[in-house]
Order: sequence, then C-alpha cells, then structure tokens
Amino acid sequence: MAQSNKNKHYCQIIEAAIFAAGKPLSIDDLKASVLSEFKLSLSAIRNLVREVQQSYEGRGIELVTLASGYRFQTIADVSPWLSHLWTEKAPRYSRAMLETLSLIAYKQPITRGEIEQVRGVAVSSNIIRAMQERGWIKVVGHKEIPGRPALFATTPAFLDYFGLESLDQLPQLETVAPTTFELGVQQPENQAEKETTPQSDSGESDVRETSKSISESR
Amino acid sequence: MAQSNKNKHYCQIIEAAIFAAGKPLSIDDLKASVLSEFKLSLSAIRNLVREVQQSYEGRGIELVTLASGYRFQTIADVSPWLSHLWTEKAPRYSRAMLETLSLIAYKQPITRGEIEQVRGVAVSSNIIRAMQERGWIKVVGHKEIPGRPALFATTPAFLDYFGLESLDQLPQLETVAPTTFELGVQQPENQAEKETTPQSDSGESDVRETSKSISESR
Amino acid sequence: MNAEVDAKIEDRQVITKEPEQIPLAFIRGEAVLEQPEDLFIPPEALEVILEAFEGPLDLLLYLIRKQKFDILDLPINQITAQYMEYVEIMKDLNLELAAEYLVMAAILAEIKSRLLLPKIKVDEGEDEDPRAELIRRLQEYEVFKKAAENLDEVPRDERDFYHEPIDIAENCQPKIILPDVDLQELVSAFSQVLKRVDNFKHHQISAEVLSTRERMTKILEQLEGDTFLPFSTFFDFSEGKQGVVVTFLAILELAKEKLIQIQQNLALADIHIRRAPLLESSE
Repeated sequence: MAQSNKNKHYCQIIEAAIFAAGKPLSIDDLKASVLSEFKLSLSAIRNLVREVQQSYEGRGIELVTLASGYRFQTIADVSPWLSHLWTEKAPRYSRAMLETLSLIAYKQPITRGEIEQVRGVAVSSNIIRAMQERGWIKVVGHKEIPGRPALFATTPAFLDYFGLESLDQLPQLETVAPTTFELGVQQPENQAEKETTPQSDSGESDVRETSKSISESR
Repeated sequence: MAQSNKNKHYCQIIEAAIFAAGKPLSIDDLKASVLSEFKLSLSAIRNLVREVQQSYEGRGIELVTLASGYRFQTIADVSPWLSHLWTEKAPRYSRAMLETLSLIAYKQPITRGEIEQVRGVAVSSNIIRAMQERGWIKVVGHKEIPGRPALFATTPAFLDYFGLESLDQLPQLETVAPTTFELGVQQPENQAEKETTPQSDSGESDVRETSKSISESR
Repeated sequence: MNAEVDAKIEDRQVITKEPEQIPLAFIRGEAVLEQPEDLFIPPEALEVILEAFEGPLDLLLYLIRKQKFDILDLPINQITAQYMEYVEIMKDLNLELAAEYLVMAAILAEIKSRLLLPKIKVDEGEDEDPRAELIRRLQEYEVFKKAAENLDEVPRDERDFYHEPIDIAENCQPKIILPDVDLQELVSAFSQVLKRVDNFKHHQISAEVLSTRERMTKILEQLEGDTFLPFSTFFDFSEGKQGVVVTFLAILELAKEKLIQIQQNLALADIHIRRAPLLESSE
C-alpha cells in the first residue's frame, strides 16, 4: 500500500514533468531532475513511465517514445478535428526536399554529390540549409575524397518530428523489381504482358504530379 | 454503447484540443472549432468537459477552469519536484556571509550578537536566513541572557557539503592566525620573505592561495 | 505554426487530388492539357515541364511508366535539334537544371547509337548493355522517389499530431542553484576576521577547541526544555579517553558561558545538567 502510494506519487511527478517540460524528456533527464532526490534506478523509472504510458491508452493524448525521450502528444486519430484550432495549414514539403531527406535518412552518412547522383539533379543549397535550420540533418564528418565533402546524417530531432524512436521505424524501402524496367525490344511478348501490371502501382504518384503542376500554373 | 463510443470520441477531441491549443479554450471555443461539425449543445459540451476533468482526478496534471476557459496545468502538489526542470543560478556568496559562516563553524554555538561583535558590523537577517535555508546552520538553543538570543551552530549537512566527518577536520588556524597577523603589521620584510616560502609551515589556506595565484599568473 | 520556416522549405505545393482536366499550362493562350508524350517538349512549356519533374530521371521514369516510352525508338536528330532550341530559351531559366536534361538526352542518344551499331559478338559477358547503367540509375531513383512518398505519409508534428507544454501550477518556482563554496574560502574568511580583530582573544584555535565546540553543540541539542539529564548521558565511553575529555571540556565551557546549569544534590550523588534557566523572566 505504501509502495503503491509512492509509485502513484512518482507517476504524478513524471506525468507533470513530461507535460510541462516543452521538450522530450529521457529517463536520464527524469532521474537527474524531477526524480533526483529519490533513489530510483533507471529501470524503475522506465517502469513508472510505462505505467503512465499505459494509463493513457484510449485517450485523446498519448505518451510516445521518441529518439530524444518521452513526449505527450495528441493521438493522430483526432487531428482532422484538431486542425480547426489553427487557421494556418500544416506545411507541405516539396518532392525535392522529401527525396533529399529520404536519401539522407536511408543512406546516411551521405554527401551532397551522392544525393545528386541518385536524383539526377543538383540539390539546392536552400533545401540543405532549411533542413539544417530545422535541426533535422547535420554534418557528421567529411568524406576523405578530393574536396572533402560534408557527410550528412539525420538527427534525433528529425525522428522526434516524425514521432519515431529510431531510424528502423521508418517505412521499409521498397525495392523495384528489375523486370519492370526491361526496356523492350528484345522481348516484345514479355513486354506486353508486363504493361498491365506496373502501371497500376505507379498510378497514384502520377496523379499527384499532374495535379501538382496544375496548381502551380494557376 | 454507440452513444458511449461517441462520447469517448468527443472526450478524446476535447482533451486533445485543450492540451494542444496553447491557450485556454472555452465551451464556446470548443463548439466553434473542434466540435463544430457535431451537433452538440453547450450544456452537452460542458458535461463532456466535466467528464474529462474528472478523469484527471488523482493524476499529475489537472484540467482547471479559468475565466477564459479550460486548460491543463500541473498539480500544485508536485511543484517542489517540478521546479528542478527550471533552474536559476543564485549569485555567489558575499564576504559578509562567508565570514559569518566561518565564525559559526569555528566558534559554535554562537549568537548573532557575538558574531557582530567580532566582525564589527551588523549581521543581516538575510545572511542568517540564507544559511538556514541552505541547511548549513541551525539554532541549537538560546543564550540565557536578556533577550535570549538564538545560539547558532553548524549542521551535519554543513559537514557533508565540505566533505568533513567532524568539525575538528576544519583546517587549523593556530599557526596562521597569530603569525600572519603579526607579520602583516610589524615585519614587512619578513612578510616578503614569507611569500616565497609559505608552504613550509603556514596554514594550508595560505598554500592554497599562493599556488592559486601562481597558476593564474601562468 | 512555424509558417516562416516552412514557407522557405516549401518549394512547391503538393495538392493531392484535383480534377484532371484543368490545363497543365497556358502557352500562347492555348491550354496544354497533357503531360509530354516523349522527350519532345514544346520549348514554351519547358519551364513548366522542368518544374513538374524532379529531373531527367523523374521525367524518364514517367515516360517509361505512363507513356510506354521506348528508349530505343528515339529519333536522335530531332532530339538534338530540339534540345539546342531549349538552350536558347534556357538563358532566362535555370541553366543548371536544363543541363541535366541535356545530359540525359545525350545519354539516350549514346544508347541509341550503340544499339544501332552492328553487334560484334566477341566477348559476350564483357560488353555491357549500354542500357544497364541507365536502368540501374532509374531503379535506384525510383526506390527513393517512393521512399519520399512514404515519408510524406508518416504522421508528423503539427499535421497529424500536436503538442504544447502545459502550464505549471502557480506555486512552482524555478529551482535555485546555490553557489558553491570552497572550504578554503571559508578558512580564509575566518582568517580575515581574525586579522581584522586585534583584540580577538581566542585566536589560538586548536583541534581540541574545535571538537569541544562541536560537542557543545551536541550537548545543547540533547538538552530540551527544562529537564535535567544525568551527567553520564553525555559520555560515550566507546569514544575512548579523548572523547570523554572532549565532552568534559565541552560541559565546562558551556557552564562557563552560562549556557547550562549543573546540579549535584548530595556529595557523590549523580550530577545533573539542564539548560540554564532564565536570568529574568523574559518569556
């Protein structure tokens, strides 16, 4: 009984701290700050956090585990209604930026040159700068080739932004079947057979592209 | 059942909205924004808010009712621990404070009047209070003279802070006090000589001071 | 929320679904409804086309997927002529971007020319199909093009979830970090006091005196209210002879400073100690 009262008290402190902190708090942060005067092990604190986490199941707010710690955030289910609170629309990002960010996330550490090689176009400095300013990417070193280009990698803030704890929670890369690229002439029968399938899955992105350029031209 | 599911959904939206809004939300605000598409009366919304409010009883945060609406805030009970999340650096201690503390340490139990007599100036109440708040000194009794002044002594916390087991581990001043005093006034040449070889037998404090200034001048 | 930052990042808007028959662009008053059928882009529409695609790989990928474009059927002369025209127009546009499309055209031309040459079947394995490298690049690009689309779907801050620090209770004050004090500061402060006070009588502070002072504090703490405590209470024989002496000295010192009262009712009876009673009833 006394123990459970104590636990309740610890849970209250943890809950209040994570709600009020304004940034994700890690187990270490909790131990070093609000729980410093209690002799609690890291694993004991982790259990308490889990207890708080569970107590929020089914509510409008959840306690999520991020790369840099724990944070309360609203559940994704209610975002359609919550968006009414703000007149400004959530930012949308250009394909150039998303492709560059994906390459850095999945192929880190990577140089700008390597990104450009895959994308087939120059990467604008604005994109790199904007992502650095947001704290999503950082220079983690330099490649030992002529020019010593910077090697980029993602940061914990990038994962926090996407509500993720680690890089392996990113969607899996979808490998493209080599056969869909048989360019032709040599196997005309095969080609005809394939034409029916590959179009269907590329369809959506094309719709996107079309409508995108439409909106631009207005 | 369907009704209670709906209510749960409304509660989730209300809870998430008040949490994410960043400012207090009134019943009207809720009706006009996040709940606008549901046909809910003001009193129905008020009941839902009350439901959310009740669900936070006994937790580390509470949903409080303000003139301008509802908002979440941490419960007052956890403030002593929460304060660790925000820190302010106090200014360094004054010489008056250090002298007072040293007199209490070396001459305890001692009254404020006695401290003032030795230092030749009044001891401010702030100094005494600051050291009591820090837990370094305490009143151990009252001197049975007119006014019954409090007798101050140091605490075990004081010893802990300075890494001492007992007061007699405080550096001795038997050699320092009389000799430096006499030397300083009467034998300036000797004083100069002493500065070069103070390490021999003068108090530890002088050694420290000298070596400190040496390292600074490097 | 971070509208300014985001506006910077946002090169172009992506609006997901729209009716498709809205013109792609207007060129000399005529609506262009369709995406290009092949690499022949009307020079006037070049800017729009270039912006619609993330580069020549993206355009090529589109042509292959959507228009069943056959790399082998490229009329090279026309392509070359067409692209030279673009270069003229490009003077006002993003030349760097145009260059990339030109490189792609050149690659395609090279592929075409190599395929048209009579095949000399000398070393089968060694002579790589010129299309292989292009296919590899297209594949790699498509993987990340798809990854970018997937990343865009990952729930993210301020679009799919929100958070804001909640207010703290009013009684919560920031924690004050108290200044550090070095023991030497304390010692030198004390020696400063000693230096200043020339009539300070007890400057000879020995180990005994200090431990006596500490013991005096302890004894005073033990004495509460008006109750008498037996003399023996204050002695802990486990401390040895020295401890007993210190306690005895402390009691004498306390008596001398009139902080305690010592009573013995009969000769050889127990001695009792209590706090000194009030000299005057000032309570």
